Amino acid sequence: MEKDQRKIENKNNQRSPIRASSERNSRVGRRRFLQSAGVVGAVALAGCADDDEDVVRLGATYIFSGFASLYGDEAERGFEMAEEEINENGGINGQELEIIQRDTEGDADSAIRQMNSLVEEDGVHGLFGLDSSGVAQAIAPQAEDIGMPYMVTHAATPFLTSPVGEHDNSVGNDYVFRNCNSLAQDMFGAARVAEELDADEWATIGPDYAFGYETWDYFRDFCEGLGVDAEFTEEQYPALETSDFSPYISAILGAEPDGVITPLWGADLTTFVSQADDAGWFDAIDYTLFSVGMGTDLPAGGPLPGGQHASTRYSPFTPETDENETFREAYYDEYDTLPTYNAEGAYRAVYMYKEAIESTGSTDADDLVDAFNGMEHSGPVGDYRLEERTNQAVVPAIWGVVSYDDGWESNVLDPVEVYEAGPEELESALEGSDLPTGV
Amino acid sequence: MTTVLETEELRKQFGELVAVDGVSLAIDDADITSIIGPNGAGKTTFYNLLTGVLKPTAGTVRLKGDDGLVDVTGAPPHEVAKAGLSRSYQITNIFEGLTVRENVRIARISRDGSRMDFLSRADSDPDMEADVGEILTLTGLTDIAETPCDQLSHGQKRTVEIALALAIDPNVFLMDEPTAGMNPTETTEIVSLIRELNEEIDATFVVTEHDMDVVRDISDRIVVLADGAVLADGTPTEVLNDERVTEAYLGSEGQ
Amino acid sequence: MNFTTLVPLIGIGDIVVGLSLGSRLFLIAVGLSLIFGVLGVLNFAHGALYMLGAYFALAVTTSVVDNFWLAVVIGALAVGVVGALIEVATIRPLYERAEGELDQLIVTFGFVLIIHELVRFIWGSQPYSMDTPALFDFSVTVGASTFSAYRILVIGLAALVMLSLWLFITRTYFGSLVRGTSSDREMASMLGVDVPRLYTGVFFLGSVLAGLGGALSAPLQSTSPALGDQVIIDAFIIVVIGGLGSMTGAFVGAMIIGLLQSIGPQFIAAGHIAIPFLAMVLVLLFRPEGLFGGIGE
Amino acid sequence: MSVLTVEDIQTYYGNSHVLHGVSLEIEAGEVVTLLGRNGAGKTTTMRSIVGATPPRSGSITYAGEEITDLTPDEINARGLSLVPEDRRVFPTLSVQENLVLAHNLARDPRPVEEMYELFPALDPLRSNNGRNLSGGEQQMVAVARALVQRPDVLLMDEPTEGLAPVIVDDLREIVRTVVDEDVTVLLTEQNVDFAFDLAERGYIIDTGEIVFDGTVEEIQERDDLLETYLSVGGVDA
Amino acid sequence: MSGDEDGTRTGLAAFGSAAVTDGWTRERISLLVAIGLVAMAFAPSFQVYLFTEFLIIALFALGFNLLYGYTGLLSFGHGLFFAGGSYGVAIVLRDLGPVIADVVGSGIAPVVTFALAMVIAVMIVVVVAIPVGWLSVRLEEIYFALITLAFGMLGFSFILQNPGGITNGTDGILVLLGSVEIGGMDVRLGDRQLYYFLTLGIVASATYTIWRIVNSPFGAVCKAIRESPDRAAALGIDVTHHRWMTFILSALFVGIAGALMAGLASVASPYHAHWTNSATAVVATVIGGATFFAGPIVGAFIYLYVRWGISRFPALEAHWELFFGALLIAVVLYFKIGAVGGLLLLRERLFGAETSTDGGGETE
Repeated sequence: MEKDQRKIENKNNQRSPIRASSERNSRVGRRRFLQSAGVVGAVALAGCADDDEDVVRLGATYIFSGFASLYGDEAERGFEMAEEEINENGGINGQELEIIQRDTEGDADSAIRQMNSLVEEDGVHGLFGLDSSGVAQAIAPQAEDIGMPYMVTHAATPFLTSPVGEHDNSVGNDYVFRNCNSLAQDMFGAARVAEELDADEWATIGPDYAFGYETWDYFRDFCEGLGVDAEFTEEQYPALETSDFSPYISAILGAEPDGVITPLWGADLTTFVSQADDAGWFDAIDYTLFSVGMGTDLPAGGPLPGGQHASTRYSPFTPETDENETFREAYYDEYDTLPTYNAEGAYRAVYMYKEAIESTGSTDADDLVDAFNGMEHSGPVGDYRLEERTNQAVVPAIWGVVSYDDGWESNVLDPVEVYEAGPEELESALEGSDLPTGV
Repeated sequence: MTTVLETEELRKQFGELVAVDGVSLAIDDADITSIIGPNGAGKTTFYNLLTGVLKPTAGTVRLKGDDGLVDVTGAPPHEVAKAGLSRSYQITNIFEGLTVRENVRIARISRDGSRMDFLSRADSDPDMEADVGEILTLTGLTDIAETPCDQLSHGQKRTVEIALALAIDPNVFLMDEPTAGMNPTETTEIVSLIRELNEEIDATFVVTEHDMDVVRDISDRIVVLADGAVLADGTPTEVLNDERVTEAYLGSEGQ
Repeated sequence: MNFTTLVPLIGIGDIVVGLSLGSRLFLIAVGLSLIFGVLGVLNFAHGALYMLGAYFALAVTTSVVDNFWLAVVIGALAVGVVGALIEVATIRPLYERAEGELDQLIVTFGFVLIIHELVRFIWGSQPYSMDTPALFDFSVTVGASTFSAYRILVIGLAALVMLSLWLFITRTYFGSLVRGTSSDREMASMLGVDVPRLYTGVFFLGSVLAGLGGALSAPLQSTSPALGDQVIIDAFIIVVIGGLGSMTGAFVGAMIIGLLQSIGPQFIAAGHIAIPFLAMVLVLLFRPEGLFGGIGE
Repeated sequence: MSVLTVEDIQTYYGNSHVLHGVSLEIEAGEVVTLLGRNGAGKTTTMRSIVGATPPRSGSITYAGEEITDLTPDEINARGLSLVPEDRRVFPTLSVQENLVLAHNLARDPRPVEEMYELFPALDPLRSNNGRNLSGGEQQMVAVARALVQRPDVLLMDEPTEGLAPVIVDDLREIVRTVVDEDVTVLLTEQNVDFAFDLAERGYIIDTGEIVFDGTVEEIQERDDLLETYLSVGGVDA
Repeated sequence: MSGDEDGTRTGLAAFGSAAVTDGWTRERISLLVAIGLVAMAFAPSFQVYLFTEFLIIALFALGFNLLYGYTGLLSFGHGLFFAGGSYGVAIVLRDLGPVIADVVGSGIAPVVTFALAMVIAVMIVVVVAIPVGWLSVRLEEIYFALITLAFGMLGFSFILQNPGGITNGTDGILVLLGSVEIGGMDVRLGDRQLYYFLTLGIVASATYTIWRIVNSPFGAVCKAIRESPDRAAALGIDVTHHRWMTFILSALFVGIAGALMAGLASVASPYHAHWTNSATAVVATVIGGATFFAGPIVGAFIYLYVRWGISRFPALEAHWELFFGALLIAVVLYFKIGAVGGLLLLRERLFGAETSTDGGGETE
């Protein structure tokens, strides 16, 4: 009864939701209050924000309401930590850093209004954030329009960093950057994993929107490009916020694939895993690859079953550098849980701005864009550069096996495999496909 | 005399209950016909059948059109109204939130067919305003024309009810207890208004009424309904001296 | 879509899934329907109350007492209290208003936002999963399909709730008060019924049912602040299909939607959002009063 | 000493002013009738007393207590029961349920079974739903529903409306029985003979004002009153 | 706003002098409003954006209220027509842009394309509204609200399904307005000020048209139906047909708002059809007061500016749903007839002016 053991493990993992979060929130609440008091003061000084040369301002735009608000909450931990660290260590070029957060509501209209407000009313020097690929694609031309750098830390569609004209859906331009790996890089890794597994027939179950479809498209094309001996049998796309995945689960089980790749995320992933487990999924299907499973769901209470494959855009243990370890420890001290990739992405975006501003000595938008273009940077995720053609970070795909770590009281990836996913690797693997690499 | 409204074997059944039981009536042009009967005799149901609010179980309703009588059985209320049948309600049913003038104007707009005119101003047509003014004068509502109807007294509302019925210039007026709840002065006014309209524009009225004085006063003809059927039909003198009618009204008191 | 592999799949498993989904939907829809039938209030916050039920149950098991059954009961009752407070404080003043229905709708919509944010503030946005109660933590395999025994329990409990509610409404004196007041509020009041208190009681009962649905869902589905968002729309559809105010309608409607959602996607991959709404449009056009009549039917 | 006093009440429906200062005084054990034509304000007066349409000004006192601003259920709890004009039997409740509901809400009710003795016609209809009853049967339920509460004051709004003559006779007897038990009755009627048979005193209301009050004999003698306000006279009187 | 000067100049001069000499006349107030609206274009750039968005939401709510406040039908699916407008514009720009450029030459192509896109978008909306309205107006009250909700969500799922690749699924369609060369100057159609004036012109004309409609014979009949449908029928008015026509008109104006939104936000998003977007019009109208002509405008202003005000304060922004929800409840509980009603009551208190609950703004 291996399954039951896993259940018990998960049960042990689960910390009291009440205690954990009230601790966190009382702290955050206090700080937010101080912050707001500061801003009330700033506003009272008749909008002199733009003239205030002693402050570097960045706008953080994530989803803070609705069903995807967990992403915003994770990112907030990351950028608040970076903000605190930087200000404690003398700020940026001696200037204080101020991060203003706004809710995109996961909706393009609101995201654009918030972006405009941040740039024009708060005089931010740079922007970062964006969880939803759809919103990111709508924002990209706007960022170019107002000439403000936008560091995307989460939205994963390759079309965001595929220069306009490359493909019908491409929206990449000089002002939009991405510091985390894209769906294409992640699926390249997935295909590499599939290559090594003893699985011939593959299926997918993904959310019913572009992200779900693109995941499957890239996975198949990479498998074909890499010469993986795979057949693609069944695909299911339940709507977001589905309360019962069982019908989709039975459809997949009915096709009897050897492996399944799933980009389900958030509350949907939690629901899916518990229902799949009940339906005997993990006995019937040899390999399940969770493509964003180690994102927000990495922390202790997460649902991922041990022994399955999962990817992450950042692993707290890989690479084993001082930088990563420092970040991991600091984060764990602060929030009592391992950092997720969304937190790390937001954290690193702030440091990228710091480095760009310090290297150019300027907060001018065009200078920052120049600094970012082709920038070489190092952070918890490791050393990487932003590819000049696409503004996409050349970061590896990280895949591993979910296992529970008693020391951290959390799921981790162990063993973990890192697949270099630069332009050359992806281009050769995508030969013959009409999908852009976005790298 | 020509017939302007005719029913033939009109019948309405609600489940087991037969509310109107084979009523055949022919209403003559320019007559004032009163329909009386005890509560529950089927007067209101009969009205609802005439005006298309209810569909009859059997029988037909015909209304005078350009070429003789037109079958309007089962037609929706607005078509019956357009065919020339106008009604006033027993329980006041007017456009409460609007002024008296707006109420009358709407009826006039409906008659006019300018309902689909959505760019000119509602009050910009001088002919229409003149007509509206005339109706207000005729019904004595000119002084309160700009008052919202929900601020009117009961008697004034009843008068607006009649003004609305009048404004669509019908062939036949159906009036369901036009004097209900009015004081004697108001009642006298309404009665003389009905008589005036009858004489001046040869309007045909079908009236239900509890007030026997009013009935005696204005009717050319009286029809008595009891248990959904016609119990008596004739001139006021004939009907009011009919023993069966006395009985129907007095119930056990007759014994 | 490969039909040949799918057709044999519709077996007991799909029906069990459909019914268990329907059972959870029934618990939220019947409360919604009851409140609408008696009070005439379309409670937008009903989905949020359902979500609260799951959180309360989770909170009880993790920080008060680790007993599933107690958690479900306490969770449901606590949601009932929240519902009753909402009714007394903000909905009661609106009954006499001319355009009251819309005002009530907006007020309850306001509570959707407030409850969301409070839950996010207290428990955060991350999804929680709850363990299946030990007694039912095993899988049942029938033919080709495997499902959790807990689903059978949920179906049984929903059927039990339906039966008790039906007996309560049609057979008891309090039930006759509810039916009488729903058909003629003023007459009931003139006979001595304290209508505001009865309304609060009904709102409490409806909220308890929503909370119960949420609490029972917790082991089947992840619990996050958005838990109620989709469910409330499904509940609207169910209530329309079944007939506003009808308990039987809520039951039948919930099972129809549950089964549609369970079996439908296997045939029409693209239709999962559209199908329920299409069903709703058809019912509204051809039988606007719904498949069943009012309270107690 | 009057048990129920209505003093100068002004009542509105929305913006429509219906009662223009109505005053009534009813003594314990009295049967008083309120007469007037359709729309004169009889029903509104009744509704004002039981709290369904509270007056905007004026006062209503019952047994020395001001009840003007109480809710209908609070007024009912003080022993006033209304038989409304339109009967308002609960359509989805059976006859038995209608009676039991009223019974259980009263402090000192009569046994429900007594009602079936009083209205034998209802006995075989116990389990029939309100909406399946005829008008006369509904009227019986409405009266029984008020009587079962053993009210101190029974308000009846046109109880004979739509009733067959035989049933009207029965009803008259029933009301007489009730009156013998010291119940105070306020009765409105269009069927003035029914009212005159039962009542000792009467008020005549017209367009929301009391235009006459006196004993039944006084009213009966005044042909002018009957003619003007009650559409009684000539043929149908 | 500008153009055909001569005739209007004398008219304007007369108007202006009347405005200045006669105290608080209607002319004077109109003049102030007009000056304010033009001056708005020179406000800080973001305020121009926000105000443009406000104008669009105001038109959305006004169009919705034609059906709700004036005819008594509460639609919970007007997002469908908003989306119809935004997708109409987006699809025409995407698929017909190049074709039009070929025909009229690239110089003025963006202007022609956008104008044509607006017209086609509104036509699409009307074509959708005809059958949807025909089916919906058969029902009343809550049932009408629910069937429109269902149609809206059917539209939403239709857009998500991306039939024939025309709606681009969940991502929506980007809208790029392009720029025109005028006298060697590159004028971007999407330029804040330019787009503000464009929106102002269209919204002002549409508002005036709606105002004319509610005061027309057609509008009088609408109000009659709102007050008493069966009485209206007894006067010979085909209530169902009239409601249908109002539904189509209402959808048309909402479609214009949607089309303008696509240009402003540069995207046609599936969420435009979602019921939460339909609720925006409902909420704005209720906040402002449905019985007043200006109610939806005031409501839209409050709706958008409160949300913006909240976003200016990080502590509030972090929990904006909480404050917004509380505000909604407070407005409904304490302003029985909406903010406009509240303002009029205030005016009554302060100046003793007479106020009626209905039509205060619509007939003056």
